[in-house]
Amino acid sequence: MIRCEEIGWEIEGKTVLDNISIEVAPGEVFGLIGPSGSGKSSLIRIMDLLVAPTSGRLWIDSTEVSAGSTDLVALRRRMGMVFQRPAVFSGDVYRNVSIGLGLRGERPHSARQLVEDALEMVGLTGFGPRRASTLSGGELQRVAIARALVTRPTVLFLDEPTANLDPLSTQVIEDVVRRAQTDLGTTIVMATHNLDQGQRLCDRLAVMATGRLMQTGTPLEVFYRPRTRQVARFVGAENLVDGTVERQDRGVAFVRTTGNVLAVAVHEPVFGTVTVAIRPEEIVLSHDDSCRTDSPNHLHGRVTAVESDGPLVRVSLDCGFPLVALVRRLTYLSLSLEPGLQVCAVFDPNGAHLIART
Amino acid sequence: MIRCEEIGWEIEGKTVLDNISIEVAPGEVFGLIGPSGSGKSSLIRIMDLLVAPTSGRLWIDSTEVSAGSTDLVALRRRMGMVFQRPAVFSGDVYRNVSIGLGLRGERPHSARQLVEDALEMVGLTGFGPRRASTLSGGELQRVAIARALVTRPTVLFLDEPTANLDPLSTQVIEDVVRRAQTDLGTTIVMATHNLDQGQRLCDRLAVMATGRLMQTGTPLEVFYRPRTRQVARFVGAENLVDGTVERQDRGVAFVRTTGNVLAVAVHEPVFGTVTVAIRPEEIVLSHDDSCRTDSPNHLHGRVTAVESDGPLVRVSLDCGFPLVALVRRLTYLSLSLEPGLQVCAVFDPNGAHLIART
Amino acid sequence: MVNEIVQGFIQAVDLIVSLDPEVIEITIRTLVISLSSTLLGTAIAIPVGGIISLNEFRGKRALMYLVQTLYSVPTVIIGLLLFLLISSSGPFGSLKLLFTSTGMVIGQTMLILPILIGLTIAALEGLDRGLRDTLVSLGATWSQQLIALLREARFALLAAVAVGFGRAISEVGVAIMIGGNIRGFTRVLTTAISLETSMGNISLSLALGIILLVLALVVNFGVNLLQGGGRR
Amino acid sequence: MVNEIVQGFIQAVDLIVSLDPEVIEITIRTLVISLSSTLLGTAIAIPVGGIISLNEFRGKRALMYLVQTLYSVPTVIIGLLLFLLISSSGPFGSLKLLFTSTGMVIGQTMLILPILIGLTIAALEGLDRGLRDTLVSLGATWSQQLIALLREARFALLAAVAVGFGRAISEVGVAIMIGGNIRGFTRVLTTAISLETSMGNISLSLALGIILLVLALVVNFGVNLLQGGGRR
Repeated sequence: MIRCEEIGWEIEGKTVLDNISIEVAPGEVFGLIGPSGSGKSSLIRIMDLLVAPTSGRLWIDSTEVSAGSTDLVALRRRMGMVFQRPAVFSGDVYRNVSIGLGLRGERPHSARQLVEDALEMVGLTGFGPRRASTLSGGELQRVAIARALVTRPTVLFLDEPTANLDPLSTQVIEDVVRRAQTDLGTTIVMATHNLDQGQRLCDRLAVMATGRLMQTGTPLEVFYRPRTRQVARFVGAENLVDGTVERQDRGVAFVRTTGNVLAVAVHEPVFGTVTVAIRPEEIVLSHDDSCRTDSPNHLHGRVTAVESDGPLVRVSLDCGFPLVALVRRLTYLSLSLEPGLQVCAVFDPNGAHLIART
Repeated sequence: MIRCEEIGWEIEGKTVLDNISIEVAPGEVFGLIGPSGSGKSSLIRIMDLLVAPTSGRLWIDSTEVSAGSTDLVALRRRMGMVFQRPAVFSGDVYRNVSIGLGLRGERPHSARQLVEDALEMVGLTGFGPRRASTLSGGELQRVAIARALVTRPTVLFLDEPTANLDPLSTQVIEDVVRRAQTDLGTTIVMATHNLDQGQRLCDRLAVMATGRLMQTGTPLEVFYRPRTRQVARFVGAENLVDGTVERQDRGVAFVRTTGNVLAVAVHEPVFGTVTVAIRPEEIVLSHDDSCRTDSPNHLHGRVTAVESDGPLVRVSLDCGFPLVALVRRLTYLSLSLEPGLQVCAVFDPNGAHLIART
Repeated sequence: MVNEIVQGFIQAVDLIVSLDPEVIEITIRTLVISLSSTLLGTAIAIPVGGIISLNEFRGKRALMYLVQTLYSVPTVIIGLLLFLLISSSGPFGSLKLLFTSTGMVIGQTMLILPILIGLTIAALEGLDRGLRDTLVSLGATWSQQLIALLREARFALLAAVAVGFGRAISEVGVAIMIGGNIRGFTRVLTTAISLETSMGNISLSLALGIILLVLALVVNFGVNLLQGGGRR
Repeated sequence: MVNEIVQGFIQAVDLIVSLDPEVIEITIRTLVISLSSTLLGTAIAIPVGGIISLNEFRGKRALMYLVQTLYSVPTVIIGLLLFLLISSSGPFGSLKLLFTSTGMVIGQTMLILPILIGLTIAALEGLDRGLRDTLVSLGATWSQQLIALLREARFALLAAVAVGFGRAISEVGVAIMIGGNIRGFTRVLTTAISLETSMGNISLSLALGIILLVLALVVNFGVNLLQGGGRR
């Protein structure tokens, strides 16, 4: 559908995108994920042919765009784009949605039905005669999606479509995106800095940071098997412990770290120096004297800090190395966790993951 | 220190604040918490004497401000305010921090030492000669705090001081607020929409919604004993089940709901119709056949939806009434949770809370 | 003393109400000349401004700066320049435009062209950047973009046209130097007011002054209204 | 034909380079009159604009609208109005200001006062609202607020002064009607260019035109520079 080969983009001497190669398959929802400034928006603008990359090659379907002499307008008419902040044209919602049809010379009569279908799709049936400037941010973003979908694009690009919206509008827009995929079969490429949203909506994710592609994979792969320390931190596997693989046995690697041997589930043989990534919410704390020493990963540690973190409590431990656990409030209260207390931290070998060190 | 008695504020016929009575004790960190539009900022502007309330009485120390004929400038000079978006005066950081001293006729010589102390306090030692307009958002907010603290106010107001900042800058600013309380003994009133921040920083919280005061108390009280359904939802106790108290026994109330009797820990006698508030992260799920029927609150339910929610998984159940549980990913994987599955949901009587129905 | 001013005012109002032929004639000529230069200027400025605004090229900023600088060229400089070009010894002397209303239209067009172009550019640049991105993403050709964006900027463009007309109708330098205030031929409101006053025809001056002031204020009111419309 | 224009230019440059007494005298008088009206206007406009901007009162919007409307009053209207007031039969006739440079200063001040006040208000309103809130919260008195805010707006205020000066120096209506272009007494650049041109003194007109153009462009350049400074 869309193929980027070693795409690079520089502006005013600054490298915004560095050697990006990805391929989006027809019909999938593909997510570009990463913190702001990672180059997601630039990449999506390049794929929508709004700007030309400074290097690399780009294919839309089987047309190589970068070869020059391509009719960009014709290609753009097969794609749709929803920007982070929707642009509002003067006039009513009907005009805002029908603009793309007008540009293609569609007759007003046939356009009306298409616009009404698009408005129904985004849950704005009957909004046609409303002045666009009177709508809320969430409604405007849905108008922008209807405007892009009304021309039945084969690919829909979304650049942080819910970045400035309240949770309710966000949910509505996520539903629309899901329906565009299932009902219309639209291929969707979306940029988001929101990991949850990426997981909820996308078939595959490309994690970006500072203009480079860090990892591509399904949400589960990215979440559970981050390939670099950077991705691990981004997906919240914030405990990163360095060590050396001692031996492997039936899918479990034993990693020697400072003072401990940690058991970690592996899916392929690993050797040498590695980093163990442990998600803080996979760590279970208990009283130091009730430590189940028969379980593989039991660490003794001293609480150094306790902080509230949304519905959970973030407990920082010193186990020879720093370790952070996220526990439920009831656990926090029943263990009377407070700085200085000795506790036992246990995690399942399946709750951790190995990152090869390079 | 500060006392608001039945403060109301109307603007252009709209009621922004409705009958607010609170009292801030000397030396405490008092949080105004609520969603945007709840009136936090307006209340803080009234307390800082930037606007006059349309009704009610206001005392700063023992001076009744609303009595009129008060020297507002003199009172304001004993207070400091940090706005959500810091205003930047032209010139260097030194000038920006020293403005309040200049307004009080402080000599430049003695001012210099005070400014340097204030910059050290906010971790910007040596920033004095930098042009203020070249600083980052987080640095500017710290300059704004230094500007407010340099005059040694007895009360410091902060209006969403970290609303637009990255996590790192937020942490630095929270540290500064804590130090202002402990090192300088400053009384602090801060508005925030961030419940976590309110919990981390504040000795007491006032929960506001649509211009009204919903509940005042310690973070733990607000979090664990929300007094209304609205506060309960705001603090994340989203499972609200209506019922009638059948009997009470040794600090546990038994509440009859549709099809079940729920056991809830109580701290004072309750009677009649109540709402049981259960935090979703306090609900433990297990296989339906391994349900520990000896435990008090075991509910059988069918999974209706499963969604990723940050580090946890949000599981919606139908137990005769809708119930939402937040579980760890490992639980989610080991139980193979998916829509249609029958599961057992258990929660501790201490993990729930009763709200009197009015 | 004040009496004489009041007297003059009464006579002036009388001249207007009685539709004095000379007052009517000067007013109509003024409107025709100023409207002509505004239309001519707009016809040039909108495409030129559109091309400058929608294209990226080297020296664009310098060009926009030049256009803005030309806003403040004094009217007498334009008058002098045009005089040199169209006087009998100038390169266009054979066209015999000096002391004609056609010459005045050309002069006023030269005078207001920079501000018309500048405000056209400003009107287009003032639009949300996202509008153009959206149009491009929807597959608009270059000319479709220009038309759609001009439509979005229509209030600001109309305000620009009104500003140009207001300048043309109030200026006196070009009118006096190129027109020459020839009675029944090139005399317009500003030149008549300026010269009749010193000749002591106070009531005529006042009548024309009231008309000019009303026209200027109506145009200004229109500009404000249009700018408001653009903002809404 | 073109030759004669070139000839005129050469003579004009010669007049400037040789410091021709008449050219020098007209230029200096122009600068003195325009600078005087600018200073007088600024001295009135800054406090008046500051008071309007920093206070909330009924009719504030209407007042600001009125000030803006007065921007576009044609120069000949100001000239006519002042003529009526100071002509021998007018209420201030005894002051004998007609056809004096003092009269011209008063007229130009009237002309540029609205824009000076309006731009002062705009300069203060253009500041971040948070600056004033911060000053109030830091315990600033009303006058401390005004001084601190004027300081923050200093680039925009200087630009406003330059705009006023540019208007005063380029206008021809007031100068001709109140000054009268009396040689050696009230003749300024614009009136000299306007009337000498029609009398055929092309080289003198051109010399004065070059000087006026350079002055206008330098002022405009200053305005742009100052507005840039305000933005930084």
